[in-house]
Amino acid sequence: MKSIHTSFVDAVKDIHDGATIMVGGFGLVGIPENLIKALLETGVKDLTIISNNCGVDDWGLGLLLQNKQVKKMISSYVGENKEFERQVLSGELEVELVPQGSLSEKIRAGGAGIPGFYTPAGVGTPIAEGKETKVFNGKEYLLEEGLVADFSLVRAAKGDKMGNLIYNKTAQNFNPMIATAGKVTIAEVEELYEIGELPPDQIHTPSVYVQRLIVGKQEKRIERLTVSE
Amino acid sequence: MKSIHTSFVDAVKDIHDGATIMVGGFGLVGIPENLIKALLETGVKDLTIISNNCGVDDWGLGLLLQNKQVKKMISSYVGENKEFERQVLSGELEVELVPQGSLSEKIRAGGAGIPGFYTPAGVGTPIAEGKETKVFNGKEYLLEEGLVADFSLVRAAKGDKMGNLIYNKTAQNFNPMIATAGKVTIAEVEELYEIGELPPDQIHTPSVYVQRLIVGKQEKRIERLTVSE
Amino acid sequence: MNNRERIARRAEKEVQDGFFVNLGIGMPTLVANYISDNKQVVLQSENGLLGIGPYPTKDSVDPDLINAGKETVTAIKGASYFSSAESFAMIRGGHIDLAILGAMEVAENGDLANWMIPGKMIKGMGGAMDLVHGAQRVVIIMDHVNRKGEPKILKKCSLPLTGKNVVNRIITDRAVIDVTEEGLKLVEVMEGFTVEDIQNSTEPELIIAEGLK
Amino acid sequence: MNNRERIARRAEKEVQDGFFVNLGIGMPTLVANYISDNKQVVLQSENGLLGIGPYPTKDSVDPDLINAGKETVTAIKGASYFSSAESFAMIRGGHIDLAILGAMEVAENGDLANWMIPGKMIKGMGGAMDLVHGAQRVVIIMDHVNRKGEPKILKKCSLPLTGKNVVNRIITDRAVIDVTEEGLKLVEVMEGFTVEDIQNSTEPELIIAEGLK
Repeated sequence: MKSIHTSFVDAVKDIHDGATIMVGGFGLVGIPENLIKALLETGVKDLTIISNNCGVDDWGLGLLLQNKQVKKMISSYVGENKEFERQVLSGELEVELVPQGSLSEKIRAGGAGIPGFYTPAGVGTPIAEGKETKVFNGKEYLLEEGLVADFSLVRAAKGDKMGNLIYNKTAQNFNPMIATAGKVTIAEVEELYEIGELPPDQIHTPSVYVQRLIVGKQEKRIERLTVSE
Repeated sequence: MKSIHTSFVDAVKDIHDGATIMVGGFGLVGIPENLIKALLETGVKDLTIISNNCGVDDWGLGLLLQNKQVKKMISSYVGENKEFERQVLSGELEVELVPQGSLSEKIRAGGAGIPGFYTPAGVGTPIAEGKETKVFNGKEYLLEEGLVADFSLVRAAKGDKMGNLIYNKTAQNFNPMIATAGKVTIAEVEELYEIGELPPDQIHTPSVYVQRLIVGKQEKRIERLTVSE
Repeated sequence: MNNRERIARRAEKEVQDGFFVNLGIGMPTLVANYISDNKQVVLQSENGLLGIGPYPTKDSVDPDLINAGKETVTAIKGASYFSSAESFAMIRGGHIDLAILGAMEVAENGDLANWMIPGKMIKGMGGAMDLVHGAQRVVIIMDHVNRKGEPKILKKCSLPLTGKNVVNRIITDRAVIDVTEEGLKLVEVMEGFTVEDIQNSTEPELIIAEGLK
Repeated sequence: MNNRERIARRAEKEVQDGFFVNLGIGMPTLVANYISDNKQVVLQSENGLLGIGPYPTKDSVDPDLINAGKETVTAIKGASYFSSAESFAMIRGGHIDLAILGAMEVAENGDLANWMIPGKMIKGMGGAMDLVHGAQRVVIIMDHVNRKGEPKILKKCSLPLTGKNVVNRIITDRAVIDVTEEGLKLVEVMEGFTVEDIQNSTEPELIIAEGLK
């Protein structure tokens, strides 16, 4: 029922200059590695990217930064990336920082048709500037608006040909909400299954949210290898 | 780590007169059958009950209605129950009808610390009376507030001793949100597992939301048996 | 072929290959029986199921598996189960291509009344108020007139609304009528009726589509 | 025992049996090393894990399993994984008993600054702004003074805030101080320091708890 691609470039080639895209992942975990690399190949420019982080200098979304394909990042934490810092300080790159809980809820809201919701996060901080506030039960809350995107890129451990997705461990992170908030959602899956092979009670992302599927082998680079003796 | 009960009456005995409780289920599917019956035994009165439906005359929440233990129902659909109709018309029972999508989101919001959100459902209808509205991108939305409860009663197919829950098929329905929105959440499970026996990627309700557990055998009455030839 | 069957068969044509569809309780549920095998269609049930299958055989009834009308059903291969909040996120977020719903009254501006008759017992709106705003397209199926023979398609609804300006198309036993910015447009007339019959049983003035005599 | 270890060991006493706890990145993460085996404690990681376990052995590293500090971790028995939205629903909804976080500055009214130094590159607030409002109790652990020896506990924060009026308790290498409605209350003095030492290295006037000389 869904378009199943074999070329990553084909899967992303209609992502146009100036598009707003959302990309799943937390740090380097759960990022759609090959879809990101395909954007390097298409060379699409002036992207607005909504993603919790921006990769590292030589991996993940950091690759698109290096290649100067990004106009604006909407993220909660971008501290792992020197090129990011350089571009922001030079004015080449715009950045909008959003508290992580607000960011994840804004994306969920966008996908769920909720144009705005109230949250305590950011009240009395620079984040509140220019935002409406409202008092509920004597406490002040900020109005945060839903976020949507032209394209959403997610990664899942398992997908079926109908578009149902299952994530692995903390590689789930932002992927489920991002899958709901793109006009077109493209899922890079580690393993593709026939329809009916995934248990219906265990689906994290129901098929309705996914328009394109492609199987990708992941490097899964580790940002901070920490081991016990 | 959680209190694991063997007596349903013990599990609900601190639910006090005038308490607000949420009860999972859609129709008779996924209702915590034995916890409801235990409330008949404790005889608690003047309950405000938040639940999508109100059972049928002789099963589910209908039992509490028959026994005149309910002061107010907050539901989306209550059309299966003659005693309900009688009590509303006689003024004994108060009812607040909420669109089903707003109800499920209000409960999620309550559990998620979101005091209010905007939805298109109900704009221009009697539901909008007395509610704030706001225009986003030229379209009007209603402000709906989060709902919380003193106690939440849910039913799950599987639970572990830590409080993690897994639901079966459409018996999931309102249960996951309701589990998050009670100050005390009491889960009636069909099967109780040791800690570590449930797969961490498949948990529908993480343990943090559940305070009490009890194993209950379900009748699972069928409201509308419909079969193909 | 009775009226309900005629309406359901016509409504089936609204369902396109690849669509995700929500069918309301009652007559809309019947539409499922007529969906062509040539179309891949996924039916959503607002109680938390994407991929409703046929009614179960007597031996395969599962009391934990029902549709929004509380009937026992099955699930197709590739189905998924989820919470009510997720289900309405799916609906409200515009991910359902088509909702086919019943109605008591429809107004010429697309207002819909289908949940409440003042003075009668209120049963509740269920998911209807969410569906009419969320689905990409809302098609109403109903009898053209009420039991007294009076129009159900009105200049203005007399009953409390389910939603304002939400209906895209009305399919009745007599006609197919689109809600357009210019007003109601008669686009099909069922066999046995004339354009005049339709106008006479419809309160607002109809725009007659080209090609309909 | 160095300062970090001393602070982490003292912070461990904040963790009660049965608590669900979120430990911030950096020094707060160290607290996990000292949690008594007599306490059943579940650690939440805002990237979608309830039940953080110890760091993995070299052979059991799973690149899909990290904590919010992006370190490879393991999961305990009874853990669960979920989305970031669910994770912050848990946090914002008040389901986490305790958050232990680091700080640059804390003010006497409980204001916290721990994410941004104007003029320096902004790295982002991550989940801190959500945690300070969501957790039932917010405990700050930090050095009592900055590298120049100046107080970090101030009448008013000079840096942009993470949250207003959100801190319950401050644990430093020198003292334990509670934020109360009457002002900052000194409740413990670490070995090697006097009440006077603490007041001298703290900008606001401290209320001295009974029993502290």
